[in-house]
Amino acid sequence: MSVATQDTAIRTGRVTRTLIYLVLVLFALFYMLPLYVMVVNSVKPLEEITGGGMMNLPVVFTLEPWAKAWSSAQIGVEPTGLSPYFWNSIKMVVPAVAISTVLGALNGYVLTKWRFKYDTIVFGLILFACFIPFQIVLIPMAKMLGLMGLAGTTWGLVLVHVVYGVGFTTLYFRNYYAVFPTELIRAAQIDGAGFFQIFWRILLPSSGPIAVVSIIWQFTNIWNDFLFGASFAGAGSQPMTVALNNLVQASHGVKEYNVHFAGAILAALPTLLVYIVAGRYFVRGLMAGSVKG
Amino acid sequence: MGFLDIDNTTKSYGAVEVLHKVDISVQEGEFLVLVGPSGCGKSTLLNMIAGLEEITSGEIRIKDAVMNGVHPSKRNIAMVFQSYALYPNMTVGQNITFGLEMHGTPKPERDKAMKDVASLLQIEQLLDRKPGALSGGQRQRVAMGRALVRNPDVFLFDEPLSNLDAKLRVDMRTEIKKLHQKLGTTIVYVTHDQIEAMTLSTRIAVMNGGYVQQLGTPQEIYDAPANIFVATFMGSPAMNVLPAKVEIENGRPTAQVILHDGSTVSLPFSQDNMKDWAGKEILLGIRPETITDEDAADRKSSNIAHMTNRIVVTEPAGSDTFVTMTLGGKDVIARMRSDANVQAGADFTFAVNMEKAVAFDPKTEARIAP
Amino acid sequence: MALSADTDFKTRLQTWLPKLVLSPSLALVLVFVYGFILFSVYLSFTDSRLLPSFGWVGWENYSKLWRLSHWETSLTNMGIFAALYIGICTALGLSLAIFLDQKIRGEGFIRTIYLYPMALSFIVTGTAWKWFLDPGIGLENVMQSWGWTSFEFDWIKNRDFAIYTVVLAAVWQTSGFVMAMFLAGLRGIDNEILKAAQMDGASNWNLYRRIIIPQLRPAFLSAFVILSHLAIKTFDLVIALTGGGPGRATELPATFMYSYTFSRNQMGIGAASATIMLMTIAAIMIPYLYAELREKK
Amino acid sequence: MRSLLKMNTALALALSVTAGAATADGHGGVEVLHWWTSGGEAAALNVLKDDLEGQGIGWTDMPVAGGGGEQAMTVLRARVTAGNAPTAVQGLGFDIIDWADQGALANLNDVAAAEGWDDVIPAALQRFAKVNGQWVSAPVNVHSTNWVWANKAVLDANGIAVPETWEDFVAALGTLSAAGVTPIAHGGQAWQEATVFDAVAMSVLGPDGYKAAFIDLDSETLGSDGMKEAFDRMGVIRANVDDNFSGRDWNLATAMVINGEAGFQMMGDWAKGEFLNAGKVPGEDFLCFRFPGTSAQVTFNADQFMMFDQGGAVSAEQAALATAILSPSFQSAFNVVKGSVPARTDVSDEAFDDCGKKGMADLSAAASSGNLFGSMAHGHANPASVKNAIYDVVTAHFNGEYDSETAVQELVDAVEIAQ
Repeated sequence: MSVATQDTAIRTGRVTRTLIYLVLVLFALFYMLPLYVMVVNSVKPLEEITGGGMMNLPVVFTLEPWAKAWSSAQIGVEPTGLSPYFWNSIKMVVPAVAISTVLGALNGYVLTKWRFKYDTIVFGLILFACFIPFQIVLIPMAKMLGLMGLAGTTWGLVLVHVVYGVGFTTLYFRNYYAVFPTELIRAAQIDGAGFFQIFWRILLPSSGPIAVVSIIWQFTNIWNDFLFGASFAGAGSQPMTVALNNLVQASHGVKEYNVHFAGAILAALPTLLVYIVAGRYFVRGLMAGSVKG
Repeated sequence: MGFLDIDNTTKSYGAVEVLHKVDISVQEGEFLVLVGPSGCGKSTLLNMIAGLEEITSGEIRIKDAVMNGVHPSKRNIAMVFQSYALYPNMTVGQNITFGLEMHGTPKPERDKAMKDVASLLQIEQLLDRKPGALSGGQRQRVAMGRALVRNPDVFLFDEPLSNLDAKLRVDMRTEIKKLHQKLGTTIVYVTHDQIEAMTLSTRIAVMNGGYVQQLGTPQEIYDAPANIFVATFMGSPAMNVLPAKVEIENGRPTAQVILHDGSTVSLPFSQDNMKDWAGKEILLGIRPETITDEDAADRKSSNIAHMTNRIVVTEPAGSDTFVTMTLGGKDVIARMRSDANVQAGADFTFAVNMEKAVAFDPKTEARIAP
Repeated sequence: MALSADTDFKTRLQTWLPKLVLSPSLALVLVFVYGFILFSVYLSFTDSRLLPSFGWVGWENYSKLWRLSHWETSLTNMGIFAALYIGICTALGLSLAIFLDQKIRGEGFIRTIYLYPMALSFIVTGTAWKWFLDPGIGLENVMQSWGWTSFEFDWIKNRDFAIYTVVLAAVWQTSGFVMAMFLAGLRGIDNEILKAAQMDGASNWNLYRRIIIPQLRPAFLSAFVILSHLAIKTFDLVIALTGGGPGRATELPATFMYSYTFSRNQMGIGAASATIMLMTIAAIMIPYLYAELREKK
Repeated sequence: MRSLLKMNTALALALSVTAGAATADGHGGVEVLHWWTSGGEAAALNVLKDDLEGQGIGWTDMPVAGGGGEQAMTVLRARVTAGNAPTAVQGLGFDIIDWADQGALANLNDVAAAEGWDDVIPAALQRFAKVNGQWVSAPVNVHSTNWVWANKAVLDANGIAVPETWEDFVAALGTLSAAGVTPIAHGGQAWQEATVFDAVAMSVLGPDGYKAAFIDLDSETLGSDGMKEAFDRMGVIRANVDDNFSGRDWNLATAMVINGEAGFQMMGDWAKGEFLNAGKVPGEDFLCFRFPGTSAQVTFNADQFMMFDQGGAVSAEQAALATAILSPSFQSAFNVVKGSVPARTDVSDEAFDDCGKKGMADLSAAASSGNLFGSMAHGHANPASVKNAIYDVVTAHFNGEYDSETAVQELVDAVEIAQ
């Protein structure tokens, strides 16, 4: 649709097309299934859920669980609901995504347009960092954050997410800028533009598609992160996932599944929104950068 | 000292030297063309003049100021790129004035300069468009406008016409020539197209393998190529190069050339110094247009030789007809008038203007005469 | 003449700027990735339990590690999981991308549906999946209540099959993303080549097999990097879906590492398992990165 | 005069609000890391919070749920490593001892002496609150884990009396099975299996054997025939569990008993809350009794609040928190909600229901007769590494990976590696 409306040269028969549609719709159902389960059960009273029939539509429709999950469910000692944590997440995600994307863009710019000796090794080092299992960094990271005085703060979390996201953003921007015509950079140099002016005036305005990919990727990962959020957040900076976990994982006590599901959907709304709004640019961005050699 | 001096300049990537001691001095207002096959080092040299590549050794000076290590934007040069390198996110107008903006020129002056350039290049109506909405020729003009507006000391062109179709290329060629005559700026122009080189330049540097093979006016290059590479690279169809043996006949040096049937024809040289080569093998260079029929032979020439040889193929090309024959064991092309009475398979008597013939040393491939 | 003396500060700054700009990222990565890796390797040779401690014990943690039967279980599971997950995601992603590339009506809508699971974490969807796979209330129950009484789907409860349910949920999450990558790759292919191939008489099948799919090599490689990175980091999913059970049947190296380091207070063994994991990753990724980056030069 | 008082209160309130804002770095209030986030528990904890705030002490809440406190312990490690330990942290059994051994905990001896903790807290529990002669944490409650919960209607319908012995119990299971009722509701998670195993092992090995095996980690006892018998009995229990047990949460298993789908569940006293929430009455709708063969013994786990050292001395806030936790009124109020019994034995049982009263009586009886033991399944018998090693074997056996013979060998081996 939105992506390169070029003519596909492939021709298919009517039977084949019907089959293709059938397969596509079946898979669409498969992908929708968990969301369906969550939505349906989030608008049922609890008795209806414990009575069985998780696929059934609600007999009694209620938005009570949503209201409760948002504003009055017990997360800690006070029944605050998820709402305060939502803002904690926003305060952490926005700077973390912005900084890691800008750093990735600058790195990609340097690594493709200002090549120097050993630049591929530097890139390799940055890229390999994507593969470090997060479980092993918890303790040393805690120590570092403590030394830097960032323990328990939102900025500490931002730092952590930037560190472990910059490998991906660099990869995306590097691949994108690799096919960006070098002559443009040279022309700008002759025109007298400096390092940052070239980046700001020439490269960045053309980086929309890959920025979308980078932002979607980072936003999703950081918003959904639990491990770092739980380990490094302080009392005032715990993100949404930690609160959701507190809601869902409450150990001893009645499990209000409808509230859990409502909370889960609430926690997922921002990422869902990002996918739906920016999704149409996503394939275009991938096409422009990350899948090219 | 010239306006632009390239003084003993070399370029190496690691241990590999790709440009060997280039030494060119360009006068103010000159149009220098660097021509050669791809990989000959011509674009590297241009980039070094622009400051886009570092100079390994030697010096480049503009107006006597050493440019080594000077940032491109401080050299007062402008460059037109093969892909035009127009900034896709800016309008034509912004593209043209970007350089001025970067140099801190105030807006009113920028606008005036932009208008002047736009009217010069007749692109006023395009100023608000984005490059994506322009045709190839229009982009070319914008790219030139961007260079012109800076009013630089030296213009650098990097194969600016190679992305255009044949018709447009010829038009733009003329356009560039006109501009040069009008503005009188110093230009260094890179191309692999020898016709562009011949038509545009005041001087040509023919490059190959990282060496400047010959530096001279178009006429010098054409008439007295320094070696076989230059001889065959410049001119279309290329100069015929065939083996011959030098003999003294009647006190004059002659080239003994084997015809299609194995018999020998004797073609007298105009140059006396060919006597030194008596009894030796040489390579004889003859331009196709100097092999004609008797009627078309150059009246002013003092040395027309004749030979009868069999025609293998004829190729009528409108204004001319190209005739292929076997001479000295090679395919040799003659350029005839279109009304010449030539037929494939027939024998024909050709007139060869030996005044224009060139001889090369078969070992060094360097020219020995004239 | 005049210029060379102060070949000026600004120009020199311009030549240093790129490295200057790159250096914060490089410094961060060197400290927070490579420094931490070294730290972790060092810990694997110490008697650390609750917190890091620095008594040197040599290879003891490694010998203990290899005596643990469920370390082997977790490695086997990793093999099965990674192979199936990467394989199925790639195959499914490619197939769906090809289908979706046939000028499908409502493509944007379908694409969003396929992509959205990537937006959700398993903290969010874990419970839904758990229910769905649970024979008592999930698919099996629903099918049986719809009259298909012989329907059985109890993999999640079965020691030998539970790992496949982990694969299923993981594939659900990422195959849409892989689909998008392939779709982007397909859209990038020059249509003239396809037309030429059709004139050569290639059937659709051959067109894809011989002409199109080979051209998707970069997309395959990107998919491989992303998928292997996700496979290695799979953690939340197992915790949410099976908790490593039934028994320890779905333990993966990441959960093993976490459980020894944090739940069991045997940080030394946890670090040893992390070291082995990292070496395995390096053994796979370094040749790949080397080949990739060299080629692009 | 009166208005002056009012003004003072308002001022104090305003001050406490600002103090609360400043507590992120642990000054002027308490920061409490805990995993009590479900409705009842959290509400009960809120009582404590209100109590402290009434004294002008701010409460910064740091809830991290997951894995029965495992997640919170991970967070705690990160916080301590960062040099940013919370003032008070919910802790269990050996975790407290481990932290005390690290020297990370504050010395509460002065508070304990003033409040007379030594006399009112059972010795078996003191083992986890008083390390090397120092009080380091304040116990909140005692859960006992060797309970069996039964649906009274189901038992009555099948003519089953409360089983006193293993044989009775097996017979009852057979009866239920024949009647088409799932005999035992069980959730297939390692800790639940270990909870059952705890009770079974206690009944087979007796208190001395239990202590030798799980507390002293005597390899002979661990590899004894009695241990094999315990595993055999686990096999019997496995045979009486429905096929769909794997991964089930404990509360869903409880729901099976509540709904009459199953007869029994072996679970700690927190299960009672589920019955009460469903409107069931102890003694009328459901029964609580000790696992057959363990009627004199109590295996327990206790939630406590460890006080982390905040630069040498115990802070006034920590002392106030500890005092508040061990005040009889909070002990009563909290444990009524939680289903557990007070950590101090001198609290009135007036507010408790039948099961609670029985629990309190059992606890003080067991404490005085030396029959009170820390629960292996809940980290009160041995360190986390050993506990999890035992989990591995028990859960593998329960899921059919090992037969009883192999399980015994693996148990000896696993415990050895883990030490």
